[in-house]
Amino acid sequence: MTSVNNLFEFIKGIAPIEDTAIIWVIAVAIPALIVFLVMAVNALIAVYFERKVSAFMQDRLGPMEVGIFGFKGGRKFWGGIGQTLADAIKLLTKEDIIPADADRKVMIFAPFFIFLAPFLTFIALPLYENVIVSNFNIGILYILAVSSVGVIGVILAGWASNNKWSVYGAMRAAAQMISYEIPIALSLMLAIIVVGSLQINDIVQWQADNRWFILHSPFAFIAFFIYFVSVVAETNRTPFDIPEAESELVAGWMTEFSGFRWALFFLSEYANMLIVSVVATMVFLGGWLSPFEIVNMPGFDLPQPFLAFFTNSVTGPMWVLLKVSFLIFVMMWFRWTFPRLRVDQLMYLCWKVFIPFALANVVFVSIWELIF
Amino acid sequence: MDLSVIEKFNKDNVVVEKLENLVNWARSGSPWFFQFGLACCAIEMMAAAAPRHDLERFGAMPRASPRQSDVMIVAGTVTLKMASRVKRLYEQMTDPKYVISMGSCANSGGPYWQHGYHVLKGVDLIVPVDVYVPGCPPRPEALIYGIMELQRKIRNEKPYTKSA
Amino acid sequence: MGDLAFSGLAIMTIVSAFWVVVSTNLVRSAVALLFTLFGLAGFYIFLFADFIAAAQVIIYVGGILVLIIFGVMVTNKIDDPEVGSSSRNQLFASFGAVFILSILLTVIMRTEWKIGNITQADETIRKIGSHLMNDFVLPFELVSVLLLAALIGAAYLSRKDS
Amino acid sequence: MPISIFTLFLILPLASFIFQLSIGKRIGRNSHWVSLSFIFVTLCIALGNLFSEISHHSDEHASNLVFNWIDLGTFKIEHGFQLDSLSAIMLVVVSLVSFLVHLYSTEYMKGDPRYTRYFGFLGLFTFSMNGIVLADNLIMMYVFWELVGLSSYLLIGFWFEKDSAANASKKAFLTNRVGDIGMFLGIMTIYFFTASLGSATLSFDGITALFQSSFSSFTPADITIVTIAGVLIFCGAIGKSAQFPLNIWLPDAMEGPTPVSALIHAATMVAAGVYMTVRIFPFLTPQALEVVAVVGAVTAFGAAIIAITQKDIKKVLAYSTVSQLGYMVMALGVGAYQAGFFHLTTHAMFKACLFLCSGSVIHAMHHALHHLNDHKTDPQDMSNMGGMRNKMPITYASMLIATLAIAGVPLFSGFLSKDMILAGTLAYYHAHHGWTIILPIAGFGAAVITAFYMFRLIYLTFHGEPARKDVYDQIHESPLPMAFPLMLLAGLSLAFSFTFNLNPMDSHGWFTHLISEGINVVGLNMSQVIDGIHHAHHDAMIISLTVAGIGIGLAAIFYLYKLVNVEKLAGVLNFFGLYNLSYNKFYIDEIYDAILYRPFMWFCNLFSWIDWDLYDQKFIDFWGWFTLKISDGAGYSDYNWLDQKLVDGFGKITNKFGQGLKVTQSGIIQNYLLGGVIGFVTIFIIFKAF
Amino acid sequence: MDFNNIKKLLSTNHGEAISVLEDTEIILVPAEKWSEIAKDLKENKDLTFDYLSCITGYDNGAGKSIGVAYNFYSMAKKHSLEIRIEVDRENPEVPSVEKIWRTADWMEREVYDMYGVSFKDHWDLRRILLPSDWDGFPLRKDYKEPDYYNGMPVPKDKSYWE
Amino acid sequence: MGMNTEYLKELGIIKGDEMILNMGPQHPSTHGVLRLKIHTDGEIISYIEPHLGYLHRCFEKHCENLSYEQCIPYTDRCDYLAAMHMNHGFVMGVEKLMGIELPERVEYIRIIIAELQRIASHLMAVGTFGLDVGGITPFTWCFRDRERVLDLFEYLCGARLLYNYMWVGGVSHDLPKDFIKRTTEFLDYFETQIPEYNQILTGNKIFIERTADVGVIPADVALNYGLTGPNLRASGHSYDLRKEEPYSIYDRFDFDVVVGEGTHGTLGDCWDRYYVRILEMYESIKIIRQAMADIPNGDVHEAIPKKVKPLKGDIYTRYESARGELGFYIKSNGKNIPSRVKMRSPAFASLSALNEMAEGWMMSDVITILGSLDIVLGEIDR
Amino acid sequence: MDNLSTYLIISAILFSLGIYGVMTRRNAVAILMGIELILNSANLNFVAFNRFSGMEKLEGQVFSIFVIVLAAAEAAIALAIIINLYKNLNTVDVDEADSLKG
Repeated sequence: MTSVNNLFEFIKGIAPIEDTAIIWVIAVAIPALIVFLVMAVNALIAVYFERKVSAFMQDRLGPMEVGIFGFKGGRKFWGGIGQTLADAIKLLTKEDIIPADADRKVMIFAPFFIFLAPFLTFIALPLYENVIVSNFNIGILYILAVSSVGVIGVILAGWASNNKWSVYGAMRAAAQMISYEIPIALSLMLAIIVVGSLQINDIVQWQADNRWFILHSPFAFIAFFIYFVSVVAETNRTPFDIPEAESELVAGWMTEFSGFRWALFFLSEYANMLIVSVVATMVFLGGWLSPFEIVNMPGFDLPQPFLAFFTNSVTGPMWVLLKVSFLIFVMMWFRWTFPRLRVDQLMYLCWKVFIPFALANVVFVSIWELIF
Repeated sequence: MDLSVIEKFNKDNVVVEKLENLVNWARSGSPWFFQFGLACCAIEMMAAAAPRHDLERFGAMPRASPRQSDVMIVAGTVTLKMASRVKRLYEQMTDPKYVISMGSCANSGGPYWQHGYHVLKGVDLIVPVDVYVPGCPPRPEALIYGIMELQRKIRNEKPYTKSA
Repeated sequence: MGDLAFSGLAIMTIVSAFWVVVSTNLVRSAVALLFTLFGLAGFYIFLFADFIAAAQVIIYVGGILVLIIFGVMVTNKIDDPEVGSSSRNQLFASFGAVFILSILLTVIMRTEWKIGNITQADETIRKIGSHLMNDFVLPFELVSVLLLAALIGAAYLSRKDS
Repeated sequence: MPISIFTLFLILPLASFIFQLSIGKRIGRNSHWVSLSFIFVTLCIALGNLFSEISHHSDEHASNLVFNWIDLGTFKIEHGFQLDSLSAIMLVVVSLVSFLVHLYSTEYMKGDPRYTRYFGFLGLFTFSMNGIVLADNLIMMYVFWELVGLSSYLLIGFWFEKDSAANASKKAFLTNRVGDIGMFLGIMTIYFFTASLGSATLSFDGITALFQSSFSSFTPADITIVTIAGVLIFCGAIGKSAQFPLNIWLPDAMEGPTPVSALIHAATMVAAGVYMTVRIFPFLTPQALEVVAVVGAVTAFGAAIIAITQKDIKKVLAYSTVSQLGYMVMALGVGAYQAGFFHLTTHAMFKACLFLCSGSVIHAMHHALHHLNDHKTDPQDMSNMGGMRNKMPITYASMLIATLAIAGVPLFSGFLSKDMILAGTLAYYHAHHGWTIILPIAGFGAAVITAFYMFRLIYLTFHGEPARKDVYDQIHESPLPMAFPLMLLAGLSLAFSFTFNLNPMDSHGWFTHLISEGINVVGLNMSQVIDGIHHAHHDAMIISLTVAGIGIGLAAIFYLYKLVNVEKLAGVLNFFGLYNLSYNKFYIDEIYDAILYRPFMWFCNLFSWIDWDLYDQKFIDFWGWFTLKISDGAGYSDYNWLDQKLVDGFGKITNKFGQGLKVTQSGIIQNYLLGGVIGFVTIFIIFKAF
Repeated sequence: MDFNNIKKLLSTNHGEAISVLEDTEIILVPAEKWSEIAKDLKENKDLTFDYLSCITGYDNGAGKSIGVAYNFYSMAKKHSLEIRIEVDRENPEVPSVEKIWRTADWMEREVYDMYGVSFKDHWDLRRILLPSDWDGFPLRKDYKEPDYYNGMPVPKDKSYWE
Repeated sequence: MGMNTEYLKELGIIKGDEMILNMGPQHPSTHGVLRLKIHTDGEIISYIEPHLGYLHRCFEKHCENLSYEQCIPYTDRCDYLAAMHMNHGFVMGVEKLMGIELPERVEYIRIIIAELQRIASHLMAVGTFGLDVGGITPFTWCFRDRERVLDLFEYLCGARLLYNYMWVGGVSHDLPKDFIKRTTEFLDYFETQIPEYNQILTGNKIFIERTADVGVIPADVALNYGLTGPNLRASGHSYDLRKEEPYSIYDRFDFDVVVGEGTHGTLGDCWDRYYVRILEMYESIKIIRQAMADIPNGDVHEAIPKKVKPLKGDIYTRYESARGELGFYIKSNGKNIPSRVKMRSPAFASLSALNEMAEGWMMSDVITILGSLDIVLGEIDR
Repeated sequence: MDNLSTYLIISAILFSLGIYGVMTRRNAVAILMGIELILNSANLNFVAFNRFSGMEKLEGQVFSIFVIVLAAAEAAIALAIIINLYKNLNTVDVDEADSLKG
């Protein structure tokens, strides 16, 4: 995918259509479709991955019997690869209950709104230089802005269900997600201060010229840590999954949702994981640069052809995916090993630990930039 | 027996038949069960989900909310005080929904049949049961067999065929 | 294409704003306000103020609107999703509002607006930053003091009485 | 070295301060490692800087702009770093002593409840002191000057539970402010004067260059202004360096922890006054220098006399410090620029050593008394000590070396610097004659007395019989973190450390190589002064050796061999009131009390009497009585006629109206808003219609 | 202290009220004296029964009395004691000791649930195990099971199923 | 007499503007069919009212209608996590009532089995407690190891969960051939597993944050509420019936009574209750090893009476089950059917102290506290 | 369509609707929403003028930022007041909060 305008020109060039409006719609619809597919496929793969990861951490096997060609009985062993597909189809064909006393309209509308936030965010996420739907010049700001919208969907979903557990979950989710946006923004601010640009392309270019941002200074390292922990909280995953805490709130704000609309929650949760991992990769872990460019010290320069061999339009997206998968794996690792925090401890962590540290980080990195 | 193609289409067409296969495969492949234990059998149900027996191999995953689960495993004695709740939980589940009655108590009252003034004599008095798993308590293997039976049952359903 | 999108945006904004003030269900009002705010963010993009648009989304949608919904939830019995809000003075108020609107429209139509150089798409964020720090540093500082005061005030007001 | 490295001199101590105050407490007892390592890095950089300065010495004053502080167009204050030999040496002195004191304090302050805060304050002090040293202009120096005052205040009052400490810190703070006001006025004077010369500047180099170029066109009035400005700025030094008459705060400041006394009130902060005088030396007129010299002489001699009779070990050292500071100031006053600064450096080493040694003694005494559960005996009183040399060999040796240095015995650093100062005073007398004879007399007199009281201290503390046998048995040598700084500082009190020259009488070495003689652009002929000093050098050395010998001998006679009964002698001297005069510190505090406080209180009482007794009670009360009578009459007519009939009538009418209008005041803001809108519409229609 | 000493102590404190069940080490206490004896058991320095192990209700058969047995143990003194109170079947009433041993709160409720013994001054005497609309006290020997509860069959005989 | 909101308000327990939450009877973390009516002010708990009886299976009624031997399987089904303890406690009472002397071997077998059962039960407690505070993996690990204990039991008597193993005067089967060897192998393996639980749960910072200082109950209050077993010991009260009045042959073994120490917070908090269980597993291992070392030979059916028909009389026996003091009050009127069997349930007493512990804490802490009490509804409702 | 008057008209409509909301609503939170509408309409004016009057220093945009910040502060304070009101009166109906009533 390149940016929408390029696609527009491209279609104009090859299509025998005169009406620009139609071409425009096509040029918008194609990336939208691709983004939707990416989200769907991501959810399928990530859920399977998660179930397998959890199974191996717990001395189990995980899904084994459901292959894509039916059941295992007598057929080749496929390691339950069709499991998530089966889940998805089942959820799509399930009954869709809206409780009698619930707020019907809001309850129907909320899941789509939750879905909208990651969907719109994907527009600004690059996979490689210029492989992006639309390259805003406020890149990171756009991502932060749009991803902050999802919380409203969560609150409305919890509220509309007319279930006390759901309202509890929604309240907790709102407090948590709003709070953790601040350390996230402050941590990303470090990169913006150092690079002087909001565009992800520029940030990765800076890393190509210097070194991976995580190694920029001790503060950048701390910022990465704060960012990563905070996004785990922002995506409501263990140890910060108090809004949907299974052992406390049954299923939190999504208790009353069933079938397809519940699947949308799942889709957006895993899409959010992907988004935050991509952002972390781009900002802190060198984006599409190969690991050989971790350190780019003078006097230790690797030969340029060598680097170019490892970072190009073919391997670049591959590196991104590798780094992203690693980060997602770490998130799953967290989930299956840590107990859950309590709501006040969660707030304490955010307001009394992360935000002061992130603020101090911003100050110190400015001083660091002044000195060196 | 020998129907013409036209008649076949009139009855239930090819597309529907294939779709039914797909849907049945999906439904039988992910019987998420309701995390809902009553008594001793609940422990064996947990053991079935735990590492040794690992129900997740069959795609069965515990869910805490009735809205998102497909199978209710009634694991244990249903008392009269609890009976109305079991019924309500069954009603809260979304279609298609299935019930497995696990253990003698749920099947018929079991050892509490004679003098149990406060025990419901069989959960099928209040909800329709698809699979009965005998035993007091049934071993996890038995439960797994029960779930496999249920999967077999699901695979033979005809959800989109117009019933006569 | 642009006109179509613009009209759509305008209709969405105005209709949802209307819904905000007339809906009897507060949560619905808040949802409608969400669309209004989004519509305004769209206008800002049309006006080449991309930073303002992003700020609008972050602060209004991600912050203020959530606060408002929170306020609705906190100030109503939690086990009742029907959050009613009755109105009063509708007749007088609608007369007044329509009158003000007509005055405003008259003024807008009759005035010869001075049209300067129409700005074109441009990276605004850098410029805004430098203007904030140079030309508008006093209001900027005042606003920061105001924010601090608001923070302390809100914390003071909402603290638990011991 | 790159300029950015120098910011570390400020950043590291400040970081230490912030660290200790913010999270130090959480980390607990071991948090001092952070401060220690930060200061150690500072020290390493300072040493590196000094070595590079020695190896590539050049006379040029490197002044580097770091940032603009205030830029209002015409008025501009920049903060720059003045990087030259002076600041290089001062940085080493400050960070070395600071580091050693940090190290020493880890043991000395062990178990204090505000342990981390203490290290934080030390960091703050180091930060501000480095700021003074690095400042390249008067206003930045003034800023850090005040910060130093603040940290001194905090550290003196560190044990603020004690009333005396709290009072001492207040006293120090207020006394310093007196001098600082003078300094600020001086800075302003300089600023406006330079502005009148065409280019307003406050940086040292800028002022020097400006005066140099325009001195030839100075009118006498201009010279007077410059003189006044110089004296006013010097007032700051009087305050900070505890010169007469503002010397009263320093002895009281000994209420702070002893390492603090060593760092702040002996080695570095009090020397800041001298350092500042050194910085402004180029534009101090001869007249101003005269004032400086006299102030220094009076201080040097007077403080030395007071020190003789003090019993508290730290008080002795405190007055000794005041006296030595007087020396330095006097040296600058007579133009012995190099000598003054040299004495500053050597004094920093041996005085820090002395204080730390006394701290070690007090520490040992304190522990011994604590062990005996004796909380009445003063651990600082020398009359409770004695014979401790066997118990504390390291402390004894270090203290002896430092004492020899301060007494001006050859082989030790004090000899060299003091000698140069005395030569300067002699030369000054040779050049000016007349009343200036008091300067060498004060100098040599103070030298005798110094040798005397310092050895008195040594003998009373370390020699003779223990005054308290039970305490003596409990005395132990201090642990390594305390002993190490003592040994190091004692080593640095040797003459060799400052010259690398095997001739103990010869002061030529790396130091004199590095610090060239100063310049003066407002009338003082420096080459003449240098010549004079060179000539007087030989005489001065002989006399000074003699007087040192006399002093040490007298002390030995009085206190070591006890040939003369000291008590009796004191009685005899007291016949003339001398002993009490000295013991009570020349009654300076009492004089302040008598000439400032009492008259002020008397005036206050007078005015109070006039105000209350006379004006209030007689005059005002009369009118009160008068008015009362009148109002009685008026009140009668008012109530019965006006009130009842007229006013109440109106009131009732208003009340009726109010009752009617109350209905509209519904308390609902929206209704008011609606009213506003309707009003607006009405007004609009009216205006449009007519 | 062994049983005889305890008995002696209680007899001196409470006189005739204390009697011993023949051939056993069980003390029988009349219901009206029970609350003061209970207080004494807990607070007497020599007894210090700080731990109430069990409260058992029992029925001596149709037409006979209903009893409550208390099993005590003293953690401090390491001795135990059983006390019984037998009351009239028609109107069984025993003073509550729920304020002395908090654990008696639920145990008394259970006895009430099963035998209908009403504990005087119990702060919250309700059924604990059975539903609140249950009829009768099931552990009494003369209890008759109902045939239906809320429309669900509770048959004692198998005839319902055949 | 119903305890409604007005009544609680009258007593001053709640203020009246609280929200009422119903947790259960179906809820993932109520450990069965318990219903908690929670009065909350925001997240803060003002009062918890447990509603029991959703699993009331009329155990005591059954006992009054069945012979002594037939009662034993019903005791199994009361505490289905420590069924052997229930068997043991009940047969001990009957044996005492009848005055039966047991063969040495039976006593040893019973102790080995009881302690293995204690390990299994504590594993379950630890695992579900991990689940309650949000960690799923500890739960599966505990179940993995619990399966091995169940394997041993299955090898012993053929049943996995409910055994009917202990009979009046003996046990149903003698130890199988290499039971001792298998048990030793299991113990060797298991001892290396406990540090793993400590790694994933005990020492975890979040776990400590969640459990330390939460739900503190001081020893005297705990005693007043009748808490026993690990819950009481966690409060620092060293009370263990195996030491206090050693039944069976516990006086022959050398083991310690584990007492809470308040390592990470106040004494008697959830962390202590959890850690006491971990340490008790070590003690059980110790006892099993000693018992296996000197188990004598003999016939396990030797002392089984032809007819279980005690004389008229009654008895109250106490037994240290995995959850605390298990009491059986058995009243015999000389027939082969008991006239009254009352079970003193340890979890019943523990649960009654829930409000005391949870008041003033948050929603999530209720789950933590409930999990730390390790209740079994079968035993509470009977 | 993309000209100044259009934006001004939209802004005027939003403003009137906001005024209407503030005047008619009884619930304090609903009133707050009306105020937000008014603020937003002002903001739209700022940005529109900024574009069409060719402000070199981007005064319009800068001031709209100030307005957004102000709105955030105002919302926080207002909600704190509303919650206090709710705590004291157990309602957020502004009719009940009429202590100012004459």
